[in-house]
Amino acid sequence: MSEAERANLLLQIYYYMRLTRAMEDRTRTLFLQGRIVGGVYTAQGHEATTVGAAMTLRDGDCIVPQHRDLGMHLVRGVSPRAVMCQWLARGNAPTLGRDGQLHIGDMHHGVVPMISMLGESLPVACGVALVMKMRRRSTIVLATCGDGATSTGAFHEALNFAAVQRLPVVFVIENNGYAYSTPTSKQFAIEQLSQRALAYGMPGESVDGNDVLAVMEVVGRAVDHARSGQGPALVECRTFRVRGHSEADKADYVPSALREEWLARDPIRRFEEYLTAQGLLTAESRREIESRVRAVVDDAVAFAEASPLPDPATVGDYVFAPDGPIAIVGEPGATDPRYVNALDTRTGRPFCTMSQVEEAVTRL
Amino acid sequence: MSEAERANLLLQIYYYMRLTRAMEDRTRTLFLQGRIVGGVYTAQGHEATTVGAAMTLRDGDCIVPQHRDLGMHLVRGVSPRAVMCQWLARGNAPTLGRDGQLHIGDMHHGVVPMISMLGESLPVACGVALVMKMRRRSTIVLATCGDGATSTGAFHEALNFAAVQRLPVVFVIENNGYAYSTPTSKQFAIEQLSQRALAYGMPGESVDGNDVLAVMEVVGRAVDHARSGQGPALVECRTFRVRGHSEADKADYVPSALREEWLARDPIRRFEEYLTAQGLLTAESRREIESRVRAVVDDAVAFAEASPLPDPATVGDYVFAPDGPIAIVGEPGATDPRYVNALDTRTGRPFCTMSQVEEAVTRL
Amino acid sequence: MTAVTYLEAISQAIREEMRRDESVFLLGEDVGTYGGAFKVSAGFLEEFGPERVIDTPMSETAIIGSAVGAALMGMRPIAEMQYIDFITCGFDQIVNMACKMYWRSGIPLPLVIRGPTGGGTHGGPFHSASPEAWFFHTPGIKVVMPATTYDAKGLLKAAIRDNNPVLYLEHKLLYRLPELREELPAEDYIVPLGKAIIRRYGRHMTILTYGAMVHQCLRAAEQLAAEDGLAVEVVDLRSLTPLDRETIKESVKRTNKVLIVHEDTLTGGVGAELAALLAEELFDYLDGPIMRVAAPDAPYPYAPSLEMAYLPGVERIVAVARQLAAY
Amino acid sequence: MTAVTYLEAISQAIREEMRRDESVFLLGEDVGTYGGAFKVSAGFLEEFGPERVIDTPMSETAIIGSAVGAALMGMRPIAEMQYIDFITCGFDQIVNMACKMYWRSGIPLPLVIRGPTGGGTHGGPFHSASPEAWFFHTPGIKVVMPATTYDAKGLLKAAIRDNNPVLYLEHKLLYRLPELREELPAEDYIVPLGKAIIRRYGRHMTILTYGAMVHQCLRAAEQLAAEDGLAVEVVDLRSLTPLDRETIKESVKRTNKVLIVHEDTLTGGVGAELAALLAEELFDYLDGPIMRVAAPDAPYPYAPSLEMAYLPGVERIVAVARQLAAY
Ligand SMILES: Cc1ncc(C[n+]2csc(CCOP(=O)(O)OP(=O)(O)O)c2C)c(N)n1
Ligand SMILES: Cc1ncc(C[n+]2csc(CCOP(=O)(O)OP(=O)(O)O)c2C)c(N)n1
Ligand SMILES: [Mg+2]
Ligand SMILES: [Mg+2]
Repeated sequence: MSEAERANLLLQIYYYMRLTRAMEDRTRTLFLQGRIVGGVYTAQGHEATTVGAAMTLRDGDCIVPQHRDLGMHLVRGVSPRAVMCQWLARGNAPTLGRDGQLHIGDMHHGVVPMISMLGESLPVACGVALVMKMRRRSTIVLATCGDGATSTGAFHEALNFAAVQRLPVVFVIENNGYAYSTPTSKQFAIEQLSQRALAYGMPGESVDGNDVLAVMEVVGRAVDHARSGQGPALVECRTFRVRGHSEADKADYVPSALREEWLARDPIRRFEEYLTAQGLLTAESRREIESRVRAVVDDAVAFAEASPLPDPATVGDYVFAPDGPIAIVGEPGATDPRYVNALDTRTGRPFCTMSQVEEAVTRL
Repeated sequence: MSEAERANLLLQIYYYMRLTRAMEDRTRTLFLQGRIVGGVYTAQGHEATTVGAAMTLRDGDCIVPQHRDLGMHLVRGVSPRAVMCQWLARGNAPTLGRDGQLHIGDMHHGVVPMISMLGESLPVACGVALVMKMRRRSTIVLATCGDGATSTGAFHEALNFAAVQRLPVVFVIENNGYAYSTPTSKQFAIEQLSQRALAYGMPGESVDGNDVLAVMEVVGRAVDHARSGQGPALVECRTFRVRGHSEADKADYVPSALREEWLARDPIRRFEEYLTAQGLLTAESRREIESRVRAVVDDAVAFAEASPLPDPATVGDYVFAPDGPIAIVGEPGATDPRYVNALDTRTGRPFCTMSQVEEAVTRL
Repeated sequence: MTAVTYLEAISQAIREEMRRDESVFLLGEDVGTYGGAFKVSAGFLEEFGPERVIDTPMSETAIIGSAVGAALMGMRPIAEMQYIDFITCGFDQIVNMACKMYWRSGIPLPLVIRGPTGGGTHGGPFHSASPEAWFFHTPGIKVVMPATTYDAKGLLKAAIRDNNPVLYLEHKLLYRLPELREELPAEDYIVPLGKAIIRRYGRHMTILTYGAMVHQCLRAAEQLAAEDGLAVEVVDLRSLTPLDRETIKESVKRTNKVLIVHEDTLTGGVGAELAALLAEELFDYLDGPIMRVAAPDAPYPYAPSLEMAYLPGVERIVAVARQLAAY
Repeated sequence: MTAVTYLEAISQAIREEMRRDESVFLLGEDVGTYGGAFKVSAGFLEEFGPERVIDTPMSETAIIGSAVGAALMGMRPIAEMQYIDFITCGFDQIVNMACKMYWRSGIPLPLVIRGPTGGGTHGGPFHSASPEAWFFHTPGIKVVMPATTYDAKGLLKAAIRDNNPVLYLEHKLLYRLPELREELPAEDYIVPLGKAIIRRYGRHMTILTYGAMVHQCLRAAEQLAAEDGLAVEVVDLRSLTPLDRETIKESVKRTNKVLIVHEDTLTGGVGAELAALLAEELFDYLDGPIMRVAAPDAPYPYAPSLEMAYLPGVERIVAVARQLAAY
């Protein structure tokens, strides 16, 4: 990579971290205004982990993100408009208003939709990776979960199955100190969750989850391992949930000194300082990025607010998919509209989590 | 322990190993004669593990055995008659003919009844241990599972919960090389299942599961650890399933050289050789033990065959327990018949898994 | 004495039972320090300590399995599911371990599994479950669903004192509903499991319902009385298992027409059994088809506009009741 | 051409679909080297190799979850439960992950979960499950249960080609039953999901049934014809979801009396919905109560004497049918 390319890449990372934060700040505002109903989960402080991990991926790779992984969605090209339509439960949201939050996905772009039952996405990640292995691809799956989800049976079954089958999957644990109000000391009796790798025979590493370059390096190593056909790997990103579990949670169970300590390690500020010290981020470029971020967020919110609500008459619809041929995702021609999984057959339109439809606004 | 006590103990161990084998041999005969219907699981080659592990326990301890743990049942005082009534599905069997195999238990004697869903007993073991901890007892729980069951989500949730809560429970994995037809190489990607302990922050050891004294030493160490309040421990007993998964399985998927190798390490013969070399087992004492074993088995089968079949008129009964006070098991007075869990309220009689009713025949 | 909410009644029931009986304890995710996601156990940790108010890891199988183990020992554990939706992650422990235990072994299993159920709170497809039908169909577990503050307390106390697994389904929409505030008796009381209650008498038709739908049905009954002069009887089942077949049948024998209403999806729901029971045993008494109002056979939707259309409401109940009355 | 067993028909269906379509593969415990606990996949590993016939660890959640992941990618996985009883250990993957996927995301999930169901083989409480009612009540999964060799093959092929999760319940008592041997068409065929079949025509009453009970009902119908001169129609539902409401209703419109028979326990079983459907939509056509014969509300017992009493048999069906006929 040339100097210029590297500078570009670093600014792109910075952009995504800022965009993630800004999207969540706006989401919070919408929630406080009563415009989003139901639970709102944000991830201030996770940006180095989510953006850094996703930056290690290539075309054809797949993410299996969880509820705090907006950064991954954005890096992988999920549209801010789609995200805001989803939060505002619009009829043109990826789930057509059926589901909320970041429960969205689109296999042609390598995003598996999560469910609320945490941990349960990890076996699904194995299935995606199994197909990549069967089809002799050099793609991989990046699947995440929280510290809390590591206590589920699904976590164990998935990691073990991936190890036995040598599946190309990287498991990233976002250890943010708490599962809701439950501190890690009440969740497991080990120091680092990367030690779990020892139980499965896969490499495991822990990394400072607030240092985006460190995350990229360590997750990147795990991704290389998986891509090379050597099987799965585990990475623990150690970060902190500096806000409440949801936006309705004041989180007064978190010792304020601890929260302060982690606020001081804010990943975006740290990266800003680094970029500034390296001479890559100037006051001007920062302003430019900020205005781009704001434009994207404004556009997304405006688009979502102008979008229709779901039609109540459809409440009993879409329970079963129609008949017809199914394409193997990622093979040539897989998006030919004759396939039942090429377009969203609920609407007859392309799956709408992805940004190419609005390239001009949202891409760097 | 004096020399004589030690000699006695060793012969007692030998007796239980022989009794276990003989009970299973007879069970197989009954199966082949068509007198037992349904699946029959035996455990030739496991006797050092099952008997050795159970010998480390004391009054008030509890076992949570699985399908190949007849040896544990017998050491802990489960009646051979009850076992045979169970195999022959008699109306006076511990399950009154409702269930088969070794799916029997009696909390007043510290035996938790298993279900077929392997792994699922381990969380239950945690609950028993939780009560021991709450009640400040110095008793412990010994819970077992096969190599196969280590792949279940329940295994993981139980070990993790036990570790976090520092529960007095010892997990014993009986690694017999196969889960049905599936060799360990298709089940996990680590060398020794005791490595799983590293994922939970508990001590883990592997031991030759065909060496009864080694098993007693290593499981004994884990039991001491748990009893001392330091929390759970894991032991892998490495043994082999030298017969089929069930008596209906010819197991031709097991390489014969491998089976031969393990047959040569038969735990009973090994222990016999040791006892003989130590001058503890003479031809005469061996004959004496053999005839005692045969008497017990004959008695159990005769008793079971003379027992009534379940009454079909009761087929809809016993779905719910009656009202009334419940005793905390193990507290003084807990077997006072006014408690709903003191006697088996289905029959109004004492729980019938235990041998005191037939002490003369079955105890050393 | 002050009027308390449905949620406070639940909280009182657990607290009083924990004070009364040292074998009662609570375990689940965030039940201790946090006092539970809905604050049902706020203050419990302080009063009872960490051995009787146990914050667990996110492990539904371990939570329910540990409760089973403790119940085997004669304790009376209460296992909280943070939302009842997550019960699917401990399903095997319930249907195979707990439900068959006494029947197989003679060992009673005094165990309560409880958690917030139902919709109307914008919870979406994973935080709005009505899981009763799965367990209603499974022998060996009692299933109760209180509709009022009085019942919330009395049924929970009865559930805790019962010697069997009991699934206690609290409706989260009712937790803090001001209209449900009630002054509760100062003295200890229970509402026995297996007893329905007639919430409103009437001779023209019987509505069989339970849970939050009781209130929709009562409102519908009022409207039908005011606008149509119909006297509609509303039976709140309260317990699904054991089912109070007597009260149901007596009511239908008097009214000869039946409308069944539940929030859960229609096909194979609890209402199907109620209809089947009556179509078999009270055929001669029926003066019209047995009608059902329930959610459509689709998952629970998130968007408020869809949620409104999904949930059975007064309007639909009234419309169907009119059809039935006109039959 | 030789007559094959019900089990061979299942085996043929999978093999032919795997040959026809490279996206079809099989995973589960002992399905490879061993060829499955019942030898359904004997020889498959040799023919298709270890990537399409995958021996998994004992991890039902991983098995079903991986199948979901593969289906998301456009594959058509077949996940075997060694006994269907173990499906409870992967319950959440089915009801929350698989059943809601297309509805939420628009991504179809062409996935079959199959395994040996039912009793009569001395399997006891954990190897005799009839789990259909749980899934029949859950929107988003199709549920089929073949009673004949022809249907076993045709329904499985249709299930594999379907673009939705399908629970295919094979009855293990029928696996090798000599009377069920049948010559199957040489050419490819399917039995469409959602179509019931009338196995025997008659004008005096309709028996609605499915699975192994079809054969008990046919025997009962013969006896009733011979001894009572009754013409009993027997409808084999074959699919529970989608349910063939048309065929059911047409039959009942002709016979005006209904007996429902299933092996699963009574309360809240599939039969309840059938009764409710008819009591609502065909009330005017009914000339008698809707009767049900099913297992008692207790777990499945092991001892043969209990098992015999537990399972609905010809005798009970005949007795209840006579009562109904006399009504
Ligand atoms: C299987 C399951 N049980 C319970 C819950 C309820 N719940 C929602 S979030 C949460 C804590 C999650 O903690 P963690 O995995 O660390 O993720 P974080 O929210 O900290 O990012 C819990 C218990 C759930 N979502 N899934
Ligand atoms: C949860 C679950 N899934 C599947 C089965 C079917 N099954 C019965 S025994 C067995 C293998 C068990 O292997 P292991 O745990 O090693 O015990 P072993 O029989 O070797 O002693 C399997 C897969 C089961 N009993 N439980
Ligand atoms: Mg966390
Ligand atoms: Mg084994």
